[in-house]
Amino acid sequence: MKHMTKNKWFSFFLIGAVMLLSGCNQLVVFDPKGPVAQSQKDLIMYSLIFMMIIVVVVFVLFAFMVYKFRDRPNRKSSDYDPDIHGNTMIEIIWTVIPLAIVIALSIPTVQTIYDLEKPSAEGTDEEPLVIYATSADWKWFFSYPEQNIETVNYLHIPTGRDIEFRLSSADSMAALWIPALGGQKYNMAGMETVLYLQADEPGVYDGRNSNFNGEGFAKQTFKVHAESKEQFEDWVQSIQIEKPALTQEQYDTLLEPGLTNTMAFSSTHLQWVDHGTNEGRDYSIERHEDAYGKLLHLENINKSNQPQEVGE
Amino acid sequence: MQLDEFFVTGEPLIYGGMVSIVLVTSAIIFLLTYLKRWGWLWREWLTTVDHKKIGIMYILSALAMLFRGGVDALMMRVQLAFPNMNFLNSQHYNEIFTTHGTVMIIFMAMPFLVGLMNIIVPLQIGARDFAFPFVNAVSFWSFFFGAMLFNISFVIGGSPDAGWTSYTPLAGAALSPGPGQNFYLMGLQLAGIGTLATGINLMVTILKMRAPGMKMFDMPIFTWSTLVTSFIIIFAFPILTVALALLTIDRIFGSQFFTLTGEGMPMMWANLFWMWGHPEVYIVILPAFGIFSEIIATFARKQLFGYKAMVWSMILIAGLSFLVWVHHFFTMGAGALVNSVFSVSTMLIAVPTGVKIFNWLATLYKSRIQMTTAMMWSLAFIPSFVIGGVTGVMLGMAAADYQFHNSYFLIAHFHYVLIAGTVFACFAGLVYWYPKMFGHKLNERIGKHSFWWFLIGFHVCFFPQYFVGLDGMPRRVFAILPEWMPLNVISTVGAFGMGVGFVIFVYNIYYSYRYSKREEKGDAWDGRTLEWATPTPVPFYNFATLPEINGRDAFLSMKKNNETTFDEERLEPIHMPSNTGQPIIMMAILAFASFALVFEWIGLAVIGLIGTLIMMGIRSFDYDDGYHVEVDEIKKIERSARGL
Amino acid sequence: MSTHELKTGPLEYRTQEGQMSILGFWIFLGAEVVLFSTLFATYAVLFGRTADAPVPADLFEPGITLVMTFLLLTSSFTCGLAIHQMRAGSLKGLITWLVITLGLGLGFLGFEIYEFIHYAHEGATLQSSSFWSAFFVLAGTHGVHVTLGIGWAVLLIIQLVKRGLTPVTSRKVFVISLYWHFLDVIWIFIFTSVYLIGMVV
Amino acid sequence: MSKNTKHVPVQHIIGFLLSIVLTLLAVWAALGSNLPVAWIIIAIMALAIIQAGIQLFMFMHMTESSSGGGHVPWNMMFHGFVLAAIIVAGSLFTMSFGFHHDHGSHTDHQEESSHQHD
Repeated sequence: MKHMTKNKWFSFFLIGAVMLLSGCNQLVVFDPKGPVAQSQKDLIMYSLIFMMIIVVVVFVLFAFMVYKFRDRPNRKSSDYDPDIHGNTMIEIIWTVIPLAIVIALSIPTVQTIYDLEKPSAEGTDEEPLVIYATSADWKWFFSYPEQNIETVNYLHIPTGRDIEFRLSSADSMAALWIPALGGQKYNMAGMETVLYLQADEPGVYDGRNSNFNGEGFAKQTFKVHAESKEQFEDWVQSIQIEKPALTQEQYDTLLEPGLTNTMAFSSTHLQWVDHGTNEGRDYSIERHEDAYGKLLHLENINKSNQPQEVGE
Repeated sequence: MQLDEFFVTGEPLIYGGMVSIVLVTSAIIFLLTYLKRWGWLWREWLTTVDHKKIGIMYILSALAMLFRGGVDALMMRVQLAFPNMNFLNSQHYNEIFTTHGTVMIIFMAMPFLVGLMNIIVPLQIGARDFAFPFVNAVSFWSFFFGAMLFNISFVIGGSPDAGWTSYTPLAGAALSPGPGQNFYLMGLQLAGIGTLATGINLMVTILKMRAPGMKMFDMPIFTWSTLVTSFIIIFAFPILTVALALLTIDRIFGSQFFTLTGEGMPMMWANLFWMWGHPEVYIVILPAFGIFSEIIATFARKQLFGYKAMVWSMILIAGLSFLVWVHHFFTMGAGALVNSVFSVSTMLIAVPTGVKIFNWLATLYKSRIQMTTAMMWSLAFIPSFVIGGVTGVMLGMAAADYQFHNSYFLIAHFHYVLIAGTVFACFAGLVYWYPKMFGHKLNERIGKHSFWWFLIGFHVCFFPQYFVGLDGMPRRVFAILPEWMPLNVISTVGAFGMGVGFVIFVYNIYYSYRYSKREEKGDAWDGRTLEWATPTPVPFYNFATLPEINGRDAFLSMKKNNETTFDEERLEPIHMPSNTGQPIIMMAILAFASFALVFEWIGLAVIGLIGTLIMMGIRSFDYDDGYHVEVDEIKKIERSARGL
Repeated sequence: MSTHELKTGPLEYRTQEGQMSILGFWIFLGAEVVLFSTLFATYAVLFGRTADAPVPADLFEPGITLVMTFLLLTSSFTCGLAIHQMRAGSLKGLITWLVITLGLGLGFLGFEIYEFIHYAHEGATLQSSSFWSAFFVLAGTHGVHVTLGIGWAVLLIIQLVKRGLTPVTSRKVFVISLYWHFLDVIWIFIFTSVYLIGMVV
Repeated sequence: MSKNTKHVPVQHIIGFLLSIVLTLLAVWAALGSNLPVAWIIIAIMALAIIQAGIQLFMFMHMTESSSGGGHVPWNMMFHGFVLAAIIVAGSLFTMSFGFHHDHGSHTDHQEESSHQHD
């Protein structure tokens, strides 16, 4: 039994290490597609080295202690000393070492925190592309003010250019998270938070609301289409030409809590409300006061609930 | 209000719950009547002010809550392993993870630990009872009724469904109308009052009722952890009280604190909630550290390494715990400066925690480890908790946290610290002190089965969640992407392993009750601290006499000097408080008022509040001084207990 | 343990129970500090968020708040005198000063209620905006504390009349005096950070 | 500290007079002086803290040795006020400061609206 204890721990640790090493290239956070996610991955990997060292040291010490000092017949009596009460030197050492590790982790952390609050250095040749990402129960509105277009539940971005997301919400608090491109930030009504992301590789990535906000939460997802600058321009043009303008009436209907398909419009809702401002914070609540208490009875296999990829 | 609005309808699982509630309740009523035990129940338990009995009631309630929270957890795991089976729909899933979190933290972890403190702390410091036995009973009943109020929500009115953090504006009246969220607010408020009172009670007890000669730095480490915990409770719980009250006023009386209208500030809720919520984490982890320290010292047959460092690191952790709350919402966009400050303060907590880990390892050095069940829980804690701890540091790095936040990485982290820390400690503490409470040990063989099932199940359940989190799986979703399936299935298997472990643990309680050898002496494990100096079962007055204490491990030196807690020369009458029905009645009335407030029946709520105030007035005029246990009776009790 | 009664010192400290109750109440006051500071924090964060309701500078009047402050400061002083009388062993003096204290407290409450009604007439209610919610709950919580204190003190006066000065009654009176002084401390901060700053900014 | 042997409660009278004076001083600083607003706030908060000290030390017998409480009352009040500072300052730090960002025309809506009444 006692022997098992040690082996069990050891095998756990081995399995963990193997899973970690083999899994690194598939897990989305460890497979960054842009500079923001890359810097976060670098930071995580850097911290992971320290953490692995700590874990190894503690596990080895632990296994040694439990194995060596377990109660068994014929133990050397010199191996038992019940009166050790402390040792100042060694205690100072194991206070200073964690402190040093914390300092070693703090410096790059603070650096990265500050770096993430501004556009990444790689995209300096162009001004960031501004996209207003507005969450409403349980859908996403993406407004491109420069291009004067708006999409619902899907997103197109050019590669190699910073995207400046201006996040807000029409009602409950949400968080915009595109793990392949970088970490998340909250969307809140009456406030505007800014998140810089950038895609280097073209591709289709998963994006979602990661902050629980009620019944439709699990379905509040979207696809991010990262494409070359030219393709992006073409796409913008096609939306501008082919899609209808968004009317306030239609927008108000869309705000009602529920799920919707993907859509696109050749104008944005910013012309009458910006939910990130103090004036826009109760826009949706005032219009749909009674709709928030209603249940969708959302089940997993009910296909009609799921956003459909249409109109692209 | 129509009956079908009052009761929750339309869910087969909930009908099942209703039926089982009715069945269990009628079975209990039948049994009590059949065995003519109503009077016994009232006299011995419901009106007791004895810290040992109150502690046992805490632990029993906590075990029941662990069962409830555990069933919630298994239901979630089933849904995530078989998302296409439609076991739970979205709404039901939301309710279940909300109640799982709330029940486990507020109604399981805390009362379990408070129960152990109740029983053990007065015994460890040589006290007759708590400083305020009446208040202790009030605390218990406020917790108990708070828990009942919260738990009844799933059959009456509907469960809360905004997560255990209950973030506004989602939890506000505009987005979550109906009584569900009110159950959360009133249930926590009621239990919170009791917790605050317990904190004050424990602090006064430890400061003023220590055995003669026992200095602060002679106190057993579990008592120290209790003192530090009570300090955190006293300074953190009022924040929760206010936060809950503000949201209640928002929801019921239409104020605008956390609303989207009237320039309210929903984020202020998160701020207040975590100002309490982070210290709360340490409220449930520090006593666990204390329990492990006691058990490791006992079964390593060696004194704790670096006692003073252990105490100071706990004090430091307590202080830091009030300075890190923002790490729960780094992603709120509070700016680089705020995030940097709180990132560094968060990581600093790793230093005193690391010191503790190394001190435990050093305690094992040159020891003689006895592999009892309690010791195995304690040993398993060290490596498991280290995994949770290092991932906690990673989460504390704000820039990286933008990727971890709201993902299963976070879920895995806090289950690693809360289960490996708190739950292991609850089991370890219960096994360790079981003979002191009930006069017999839990069966070791069955206990080890339950340990291995639970431990392996735990790692199988939560280790994969780190990876599925790094793969972008957010928390609180009832539907998942296909690529997350395999790890989720593994997780579910592990969760059921833990379930089996729990069932074996409960079976062990029954088995040991039937078959375990009764303890004849009080000192079941060759212990080091004063609680083992009393005979088993512990006399209701705890200690007949106490020798002058000098130094730590008081009982160890007593055994060396052939001293006991029964010195016939020095016997004196012992003053005891009388039992009283006031606490349960007072809190029942307050619970009635809270229930009325849940449904916004203001008139009834006011009546209930007035009733509570009247009860407090009655208490104020109550000059019952208790009674004295005479010397002859003490002699009789001690002689028979010690077999003299 | 209560059998070991001290023979000297203030009556309320002579028994172990008395000492523990008073110590417990000090600890409770520590919790109360945090409770009120949470309300202050909420008020500070929500400051200025008046939406369509009037702003505080238009409603707060120096006169009435100053009168309320003096009422409460004086009541704190008379409460101190009551304890002084108690320690001098004068039951009559104690009860007299306590009654004066309660009178002043009632006066304070009267002004506060008048003030709230006045604000409500001007369009500033609990519901009108987050700033006013914070104001009413902060000031109201203090007011509720004062109300409870008055009710509690009345019960104690009855007990004093019935039982005279004993270790138990004097302990109870001492505890409520702590409570009363503490409410004055809180009011000083409400007066300063709510009324004065509200009038200045 | 305890004055129970004397007949005139000198300490209470001094405390009372001091608190009246300090209150009037605060009112004058706030309404009568022409100091900058930031200075007024600092000054009157400092006066409030002094007044709180008067209540605690002169009225509430906080440091009485015969209470058997040792340093505990002082300790609890001290930590209570430290916590109060953390809660108030920390909330303002994280809740108001945070939402500034320096781009475009959309900055600080809530700041504007909250100060336009000033």
